[in-house]
Amino acid sequence: MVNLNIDLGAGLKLQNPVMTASGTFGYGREFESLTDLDRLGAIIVKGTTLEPRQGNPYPRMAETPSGMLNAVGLQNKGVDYFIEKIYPEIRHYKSNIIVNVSGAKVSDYVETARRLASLDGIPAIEVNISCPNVKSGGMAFGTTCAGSSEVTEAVRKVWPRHLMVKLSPNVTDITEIARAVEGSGADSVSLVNTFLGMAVDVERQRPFLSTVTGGLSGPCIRPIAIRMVWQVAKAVKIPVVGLGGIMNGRDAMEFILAGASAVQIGTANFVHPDATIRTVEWIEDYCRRHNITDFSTIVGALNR
Amino acid sequence: MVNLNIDLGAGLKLQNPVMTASGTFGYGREFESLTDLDRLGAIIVKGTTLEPRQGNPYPRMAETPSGMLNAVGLQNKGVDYFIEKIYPEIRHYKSNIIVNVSGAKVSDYVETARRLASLDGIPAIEVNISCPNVKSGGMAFGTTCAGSSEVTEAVRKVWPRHLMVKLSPNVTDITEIARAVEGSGADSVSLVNTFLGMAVDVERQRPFLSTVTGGLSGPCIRPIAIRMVWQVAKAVKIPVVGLGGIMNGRDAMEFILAGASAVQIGTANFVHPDATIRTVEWIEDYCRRHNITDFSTIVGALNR
Amino acid sequence: MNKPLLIEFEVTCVDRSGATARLTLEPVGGVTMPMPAPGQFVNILVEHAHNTFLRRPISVNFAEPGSLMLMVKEAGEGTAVLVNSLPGDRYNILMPLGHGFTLPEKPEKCLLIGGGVGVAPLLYLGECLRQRGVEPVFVLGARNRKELDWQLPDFEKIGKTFVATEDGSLGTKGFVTQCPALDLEADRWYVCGPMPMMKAVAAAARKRNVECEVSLENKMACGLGACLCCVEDTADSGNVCTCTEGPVFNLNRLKW
Amino acid sequence: MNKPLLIEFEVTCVDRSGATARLTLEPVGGVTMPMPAPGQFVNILVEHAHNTFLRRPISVNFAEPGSLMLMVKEAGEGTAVLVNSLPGDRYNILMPLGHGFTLPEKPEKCLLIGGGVGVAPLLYLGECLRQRGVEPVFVLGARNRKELDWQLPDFEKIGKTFVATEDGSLGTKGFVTQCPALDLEADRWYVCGPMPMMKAVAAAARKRNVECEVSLENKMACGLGACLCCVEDTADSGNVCTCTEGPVFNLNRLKW
Repeated sequence: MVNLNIDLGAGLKLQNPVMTASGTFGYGREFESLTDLDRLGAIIVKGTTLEPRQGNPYPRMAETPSGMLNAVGLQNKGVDYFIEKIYPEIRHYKSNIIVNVSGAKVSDYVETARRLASLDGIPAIEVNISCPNVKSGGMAFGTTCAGSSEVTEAVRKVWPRHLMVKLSPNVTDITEIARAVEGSGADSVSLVNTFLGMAVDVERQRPFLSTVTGGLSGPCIRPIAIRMVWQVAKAVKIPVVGLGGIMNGRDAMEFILAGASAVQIGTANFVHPDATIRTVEWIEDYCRRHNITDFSTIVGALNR
Repeated sequence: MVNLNIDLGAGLKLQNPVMTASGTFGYGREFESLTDLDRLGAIIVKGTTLEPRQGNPYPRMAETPSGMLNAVGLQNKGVDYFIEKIYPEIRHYKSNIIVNVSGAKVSDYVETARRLASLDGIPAIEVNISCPNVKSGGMAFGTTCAGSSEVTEAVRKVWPRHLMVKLSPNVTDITEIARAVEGSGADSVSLVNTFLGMAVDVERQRPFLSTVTGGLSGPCIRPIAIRMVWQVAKAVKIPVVGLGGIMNGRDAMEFILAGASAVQIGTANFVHPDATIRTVEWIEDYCRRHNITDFSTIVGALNR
Repeated sequence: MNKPLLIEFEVTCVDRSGATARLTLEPVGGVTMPMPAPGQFVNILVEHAHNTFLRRPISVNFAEPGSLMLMVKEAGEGTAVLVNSLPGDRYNILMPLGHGFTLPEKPEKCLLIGGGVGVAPLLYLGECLRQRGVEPVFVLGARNRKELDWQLPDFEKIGKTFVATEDGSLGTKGFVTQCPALDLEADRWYVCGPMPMMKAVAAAARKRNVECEVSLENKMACGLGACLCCVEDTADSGNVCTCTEGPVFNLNRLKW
Repeated sequence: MNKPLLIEFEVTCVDRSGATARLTLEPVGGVTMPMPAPGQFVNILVEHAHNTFLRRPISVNFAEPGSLMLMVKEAGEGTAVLVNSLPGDRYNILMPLGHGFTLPEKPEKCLLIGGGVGVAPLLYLGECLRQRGVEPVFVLGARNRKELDWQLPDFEKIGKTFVATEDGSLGTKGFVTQCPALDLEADRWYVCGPMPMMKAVAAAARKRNVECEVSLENKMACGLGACLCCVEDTADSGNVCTCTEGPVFNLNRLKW
């Protein structure tokens, strides 16, 4: 028997280390017929903002080598709609429900977190200071220590349970940001969000995205994401949640060995809608093959 | 007839915009039977240092989704060997020969550049402040404005011809570095060098590279590289040379439309050793199809 | 509506004409295929293409219990692999997806107007209409005879079929909008084809004040309404997912 | 030595046994194939593998004018596509590459010692030796009979062949180092196989003070000496490219 449980602290206990990445799994319901929504470590739902957002104009997507660019721009119906209409429909899942929170100003993050705090079935929020597809807020916070700290500290004051902060990889030294966020009260960090990228339709001589630039995700970025997780895991004491191009259990184990206590499956959900549950099963089998009875012992177990 | 000539200033005139990226094309000779060494914009030879370097231990390479990691670590026989043994054998190529210069300290860069200045067949050097695979120097200079400026200014004093500076993408704001380098006397900037990445052999629970981390290159990074070229081209007045995952002419045109006056073909040489010449031919055909008689008019011609 | 499932299919038959192929596929291992509604699509994984990352959305050309037909036109590396499929090749398919055409409650006069590879979903729609007692009339556009004639017998089996080709090599010369068949009395138009053709047909529908549904081809990733990439800006709800609220939209919802 | 060229090849024959296949390939369009030297390799582009980016280096199993044979063992996605090749499939091949085995100036007693898929280049080496008047003796190791027996007739045609299998199902039970044939009088050993096997054989060669060449399989990218990824740390020159100074090295150069 393999014990896949992992405790990320501050009340966030996962039945296994596999979560869904925000914005790639809707509210879970979209995948009900394709994967087992009761058997995941956590479902991190779509980025939620204080007010409803229409997002960016179409086209919002371009396929790239081993990945894709998106420029969705946080389209969502706002936190009140989530609380009233969506949460009651998904709260019964046996997986943890985590809400990803975004905002244009610090006060947006705070008010959104404050309203979510009323939902006792939400053990954690993930504060997104790294969305590259919005004009204000988002990545602007996540690329400086001061901005990252400011958001984290403010949200920390109103959010009583586990506080995860999602970091941007578009920085010179991600360990600096991670330490700043840790010092401001985060209970864990998740990394990485997407890389700012761009693709050009050369025959039409124009960008593929309506916004010119967008967020790059998929296996193409995985080697960079693993490196950042490895660096951050050595730099902070709080748990690190790894993501960036994980397509399967093998990829997930790269992050885990590099120091991630848990992982998020993102873009893979678009290609293999059953990627999450298959990753859980692969990790369980891996542990069995390697005689690991307690998953937590393999976190950061990379040999040098 | 399409005129593919492009003048990068300070005496660096290219017969076409296609160069080879340093470290991916040896000294050209390795590809003599596979591509036409007289028909390239420039051959940028292997990173050259003041003293000979053995580079990093094997293993130095890992294949990744749409790319590869390398940790060569600037293995080369030093500038004097280049001047005495290699240069006489390659100077006859009708393509420009550009030497990529690296160093651990500023004085290494300066002395290497000074020695190369004696070779009148070298119209340009490319100063590499962005190698991620050496313990000192390299990327350490390229990730701060001060470090980038320091190297550029020092080399500028001893190098009389075209000075190209190769930028690291491992930064929060590459336009800052590009402007610093421009202000310190660079005649052009080339971007991007490799991204710092990592890959893990999960069955053996150890990194694939002897150095743990290495430089990620290949089409996987192309969307990020194009975005950076687009940003830098708007931020500086000197020409921008684009590279990062260009596999063919179409890919090259993405960079050119985004603002690159010329491009470098790197990792593609490992997969398609004739990629350079095929890219030249594709661009020529593209210009013909789009009724462009003068290549330089299409640089940065992206519609919004 | 049937929930989407991941099903392994095997190619049993390939009909090819130029860069277009019609694949007949059957689920592997006795799995029951959920029947798609007309206008729905599938999202197919193409594993043996070098530079293809996402699935390829393809509309349902025809379906019978245990058998699925997809019409694929080569447009890139992924579709090239599909077009060059051989019997015995296997594909992992996510299906059925999306919101299809609205079938009339009672028999109505329906015109099914398609262009290029956009004629594909109209075949299955026609058959479903016929089974409900509607006599579908097809108006199909193509660049030339070669593009269309190999598919015509299938349409003609189901309903009266008018053709327009750009070069005049078959039927009326010109676009479908120039085809006199558009003047036939109709309660409802169903449209699928390239964007300029659909916009032209939509304009004609507006002029005639006929109920009109169009099938969009917005670029998409997941096909499940999760990635929010394929949005269409609607008059009533702003950006909505083409993959779940569409691909078929009533013209009145669109800001065309 | 022949300079490397990019040549389009077509598969004309596939012999398979388990996860290993021997492909026979011929250049397309009457192109003349440069003859490889024994121990040289080719770098083959596998375009229809989803997650394969670089070419796959494969040693030459056999070559005749206009015909190349490669022995490929499935080890990942790229080699899986190669192993599953069908006659008619085409591959872009960069060849010939590297520095092969040293052929003796005058007839000598040569032992050709291989293990696993490492036996492949020894077949071509044996044939080249035979043509120079050497009577090659093969000592081949495998896990079991099934791995080796289908290839044995080809070796036996060229020279006396001894076999060791780990499970004893063919020849001596155990590793090649336990095969009595290693005690045969020899001026020169040629070795190719998995690293532990080569190191064991190299130790035996040192003890016997016999001239010994080994063929390395360092991970490589370009195959042309440009990327400097595949280096071996040599006693005389430090890091050198396995792809150009090797893959075959005299044991004396290695720091084993």
